[in-house]
Amino acid sequence: MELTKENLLDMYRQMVTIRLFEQNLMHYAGEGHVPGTGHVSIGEEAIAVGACRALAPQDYIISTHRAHGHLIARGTHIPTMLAEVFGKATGCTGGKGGSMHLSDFDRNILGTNGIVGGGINIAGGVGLTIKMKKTDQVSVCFFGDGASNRGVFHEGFNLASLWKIPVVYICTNNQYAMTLPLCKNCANQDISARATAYDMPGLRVDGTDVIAVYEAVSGALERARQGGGPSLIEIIAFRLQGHSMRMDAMPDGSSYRPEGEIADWWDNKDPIKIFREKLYGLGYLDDEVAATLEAAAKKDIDEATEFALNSPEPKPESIYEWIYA
Amino acid sequence: MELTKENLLDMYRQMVTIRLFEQNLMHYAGEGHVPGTGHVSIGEEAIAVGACRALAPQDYIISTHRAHGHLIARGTHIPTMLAEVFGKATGCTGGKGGSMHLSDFDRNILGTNGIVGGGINIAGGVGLTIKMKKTDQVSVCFFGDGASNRGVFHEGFNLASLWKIPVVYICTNNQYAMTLPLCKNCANQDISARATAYDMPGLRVDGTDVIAVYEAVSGALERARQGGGPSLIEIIAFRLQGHSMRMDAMPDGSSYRPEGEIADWWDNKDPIKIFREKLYGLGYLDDEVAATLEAAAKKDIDEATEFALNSPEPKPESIYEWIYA
Amino acid sequence: MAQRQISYREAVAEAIIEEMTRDDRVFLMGEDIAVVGGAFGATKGILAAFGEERVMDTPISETAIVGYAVGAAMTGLRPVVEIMRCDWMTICMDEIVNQAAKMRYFTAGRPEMAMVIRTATEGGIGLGAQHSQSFEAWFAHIPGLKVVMPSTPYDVKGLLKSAIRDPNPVIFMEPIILYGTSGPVPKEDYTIPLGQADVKREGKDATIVCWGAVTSRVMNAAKMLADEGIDTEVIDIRTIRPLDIEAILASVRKTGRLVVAHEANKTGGFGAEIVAQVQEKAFDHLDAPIQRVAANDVLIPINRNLELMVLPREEQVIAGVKAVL
Amino acid sequence: MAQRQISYREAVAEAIIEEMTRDDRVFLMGEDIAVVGGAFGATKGILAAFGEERVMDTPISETAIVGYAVGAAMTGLRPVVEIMRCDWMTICMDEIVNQAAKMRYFTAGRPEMAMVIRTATEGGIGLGAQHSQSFEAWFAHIPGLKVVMPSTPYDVKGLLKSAIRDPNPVIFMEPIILYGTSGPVPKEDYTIPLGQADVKREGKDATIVCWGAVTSRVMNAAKMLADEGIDTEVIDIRTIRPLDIEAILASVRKTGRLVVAHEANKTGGFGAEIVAQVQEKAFDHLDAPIQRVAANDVLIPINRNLELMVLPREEQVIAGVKAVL
Ligand SMILES: Cc1ncc(C[n+]2csc(CCOP(=O)(O)OP(=O)(O)O)c2C)c(N)n1
Ligand SMILES: Cc1ncc(C[n+]2csc(CCOP(=O)(O)OP(=O)(O)O)c2C)c(N)n1
Ligand SMILES: [Mg+2]
Ligand SMILES: [Mg+2]
Repeated sequence: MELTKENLLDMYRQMVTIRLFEQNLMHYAGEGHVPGTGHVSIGEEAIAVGACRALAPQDYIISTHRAHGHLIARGTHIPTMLAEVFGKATGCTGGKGGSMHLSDFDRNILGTNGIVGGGINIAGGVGLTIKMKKTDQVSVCFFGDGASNRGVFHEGFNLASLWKIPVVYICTNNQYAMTLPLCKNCANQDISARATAYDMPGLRVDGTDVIAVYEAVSGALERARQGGGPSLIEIIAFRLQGHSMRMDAMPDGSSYRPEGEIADWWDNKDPIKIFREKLYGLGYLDDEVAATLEAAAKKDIDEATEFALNSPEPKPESIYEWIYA
Repeated sequence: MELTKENLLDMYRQMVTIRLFEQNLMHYAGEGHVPGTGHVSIGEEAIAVGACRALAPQDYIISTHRAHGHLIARGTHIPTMLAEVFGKATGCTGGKGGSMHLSDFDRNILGTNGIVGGGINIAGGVGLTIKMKKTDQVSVCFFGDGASNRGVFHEGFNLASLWKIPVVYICTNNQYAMTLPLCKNCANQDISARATAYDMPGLRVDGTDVIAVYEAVSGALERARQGGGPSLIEIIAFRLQGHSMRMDAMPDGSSYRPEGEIADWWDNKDPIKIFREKLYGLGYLDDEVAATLEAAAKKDIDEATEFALNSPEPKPESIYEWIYA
Repeated sequence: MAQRQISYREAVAEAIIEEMTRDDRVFLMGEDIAVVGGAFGATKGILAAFGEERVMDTPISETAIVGYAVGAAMTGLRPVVEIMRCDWMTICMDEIVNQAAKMRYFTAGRPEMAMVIRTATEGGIGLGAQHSQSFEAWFAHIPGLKVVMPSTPYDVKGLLKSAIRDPNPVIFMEPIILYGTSGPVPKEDYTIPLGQADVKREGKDATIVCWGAVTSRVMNAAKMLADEGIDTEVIDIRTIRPLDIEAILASVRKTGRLVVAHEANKTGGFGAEIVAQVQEKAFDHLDAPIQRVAANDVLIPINRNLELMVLPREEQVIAGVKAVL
Repeated sequence: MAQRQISYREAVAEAIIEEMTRDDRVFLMGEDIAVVGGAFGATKGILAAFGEERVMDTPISETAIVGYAVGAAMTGLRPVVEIMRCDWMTICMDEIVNQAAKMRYFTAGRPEMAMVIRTATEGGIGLGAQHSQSFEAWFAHIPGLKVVMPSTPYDVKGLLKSAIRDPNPVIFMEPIILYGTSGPVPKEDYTIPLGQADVKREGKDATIVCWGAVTSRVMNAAKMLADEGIDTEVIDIRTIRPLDIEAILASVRKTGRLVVAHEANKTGGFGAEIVAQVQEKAFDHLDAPIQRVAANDVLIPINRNLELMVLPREEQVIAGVKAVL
């Protein structure tokens, strides 16, 4: 499907919303509103928005610890999400899961995961359901470059390809696994090349280009829907923040990064800036429209914040909930 | 190193010894002398002998549940090995480990393993010691096609390649993992192709050709010794028996194999027969020499059997041994 | 008419077949379970009855087997998967403990997590220290899991059917040595509720609580004790979690004396939990310290005599009972 | 002169540095341990002191981290590896339980298996149900392993040094919430033997046995009870396996009353083992049923209030003591 001007502007708005959501979150984390930690995806917004735009409503998502963008791009109710990250009763997990355990079954977002790579096999199982029930769905699995070195990557991929399971594996290669740079992480830094080991297609895409992401994911979804089995899409991204809000708060929480890298990436690799320039170039966006879209995004975030801040604490007896059916 | 006539004849003798050891074992298993089970490597003798012939004495071996051949090819004291498989006090593990837990530290055989793939990471760690101590050794790791789908394959290979660890990974692809044929096992049936995922060389060798095995392993050892890091050698083999003596004893323990496959493989893929013909062709072997070598092999096995049968049971208090240092 | 007698393994297969017939969301996957019907024959005939869409042999990928089951369960199927040996549950503990047991919680109770992980457990057939362990104590420690270990063909049929119908993840442990044992099993549909102990013998002098393969040895011991005029009550808990503590307490209040017998290693075994609960809740009824009878805190040797010595036998059960009298 | 005060995390680093200085076979590997000094800062400065040949950041490959350590230990090195969180020990249980704990046995006691697996354990910082578990009960169930969990900076230095010198695999658990706590720690070399409990407070009315982070809350509770005229003895076992049961029994013989407190989930926790042993060996000294104080049998929520409610606090300890009086 060709993306219309309206689509593109809406995608821009979504990217801005994700950015604002996370910048706002960092602010409130600093003020002590976030128990534990949270992992922002600043710099990776084009991946969430490009990929989710390609999905059909019936498709499933399984995601990671760095998932706010995936939920927002899919249209999740933002106040419920923020309330969860704040640990409030109105959160999607009743304030018990936090940033790493979000889900939205109404939008087929089956969950994020605190175990790196923990979703890879689960996504395969979701795909197995689709295959067995013969529905027109695809299971989409997000994970990171760091996760690509876990054994589950290997076991999950081999089985999915062997059984021609409809899964699209999206590896957000943001070039860091916590503090480990890619060169100390992957013996072959071309993660997409691993797909051949499982006889599945492997693609590499620029994660600052939301349209390229959309197109690559659309193709893989189509292939999966036609019974062609899984694909691996490696998307190169640029982590514009530290690993987590907890680590960002540590005095030398970013000491492992080459000097100037973050500033350089902000200048040259910010997907929102890049998309904004593209939209200006296409004549789709001008200062006025941009201001309107950004204001709409800000309003959503402000409302979510108000909701989350004013939400009640979970009830004590809720600790016993959802353990056994 | 070029293999001399003497080398080749000795390799033939070793292959015959392995074959006789295991046929003898199957006989005694039938008579109830083998607790638990054991996995014979009939059809895979060229791999054990070709690979071990290439090793230097200081090199280490880590092996699998199907390891009798690897030990015999390395020169392990056969009576001690057989006694172990019989569960006798004189066995290399005091009769407590059995066929799946053999070792011979005097020959740097660090152990076999009952967990499929269990040795892969251990072999990496052995290689790490070599690298850290800067010795002129290589760690050699045997495993099967079935093991190649375990997560440890992925994690262990990536790390070994990343750190340029001196390991030679030898995958005996005997085309079955217990009852699972290769086509239901590996999405990409070319296991050697997986090496590219880790930026290491991957080779494929005919496991009925003992000289080809020797050469491939020699090359990989050399590369590892020079600091070039790990290699993967996939060796195609033909399992001429069932998975295990336990399963062979079950009425339909081989029902999963295509009709005629075993007979066909015995006719056309028996590495001993093939090597024997080659040696005849080279004029190195004739009926008389063959008879002498085979008699020598038989004598070794007969002596080992006598030793194992007459060895004492382990002492009760031995159950407490070797648990803590 | 005499009641029909079938083996434990036949009862397993029968339970699965009945449940697969009843509910087409139930399916099987695992290593070697389809074509040959399982390494221990417990799924024989099921492929023939339901076809390979619902009965799937997998590669040796324990994390994928369980991880895929989690994904399938979350999307409405009811996987019954097999991990061939309990010892290898070690490989997929993340999938069991961090995923299966927690997914309802992390998704605010939205999905059912109906999945069963069957595994052959305990020792007794000479397979050694990596093939004879029983980790019910680990699983029982995890909120979100149920744990079952039936000791008779009758119990295994009724409990496996309940486990398959249960909306929670159930670890279903089948003592390997029991597969060949026979007993009366009704042909018709019946279930035994999870969490219900069974008084296998009534008595008044002392209570013996047990589960798994040791149960039959406990029953033998009870007979031998009866010959000496000691009348023991034998309670097979059958389900480890949830534990039917009321049944145990009722018996202890009557007898005032308790022995707990299991086959797993003594230290840290689930026997300790039973002791802890009983001494807390029936302190004033206890006339003697509770005794535990379990495997020695050693590794399981393959040698037959040593293995018999390590595992708890009639002799130790009798000694345990005499110690509490 | 006042004794030097350092933090728990500094004490960890100091112990490692002293042992690496003393023995050049000791080396470190783990995720994010080198360049930034660990996700929780406990290995800060070690890379600078010893260089990257002995302090290695690894990919996210928990099975390789432990599996490589096994191979390195078998060949004479003394790896001290880190699994960032105890929750992820689930991923490498095969390497811990079937390999590390059993390798001496399978190799007839030939190698030393000197290796330490350090891990941050327990909860208390809002990280939720996949980042707050503590599995000491699992490890304590396994012959071949030692298990240590120190509660003070003094103890952690002395015990970690002993663990590194121990020829057996040691699971070394560091409660995450303690890293920032400070206490007196001698600058010089000292060790505390594994398997020796510490009487942290003497008293005559009741004994409280504990370990890990709950210890400081137990000490607070003891003070509050003292204000009410109740004089408790607090024993920090420090080592879970081997357990210093004699120290516990000596105290119970004196007080006649026992409470066991730990932070792991109650059911199946190691507290049960202590109860089982004490009631067996000191039955006649017990004046009341032993009470256990532990986490509720639920998952750990991220919400701060809920988390505090689930984990055992002073209040529960006091109630436990009052229940035994
Ligand atoms: C199995 C496991 N190991 C380690 C961690 C700690 N951890 C959390 S996020 C992370 C880095 C993940 O890297 P990547 O997969 O590239 O995702 P990114 O954080 O870059 O989005 C690590 C090591 C974890 N949560 N789970
Ligand atoms: C982790 C694990 N899973 C399953 C098994 C059971 N098992 C023993 S051998 C075997 C097949 C192994 O196949 P392969 O690696 O090809 O070796 P082969 O037996 O063909 O030599 C299986 C499934 C095991 N021992 N360990
Ligand atoms: Mg990353
Ligand atoms: Mg094979």
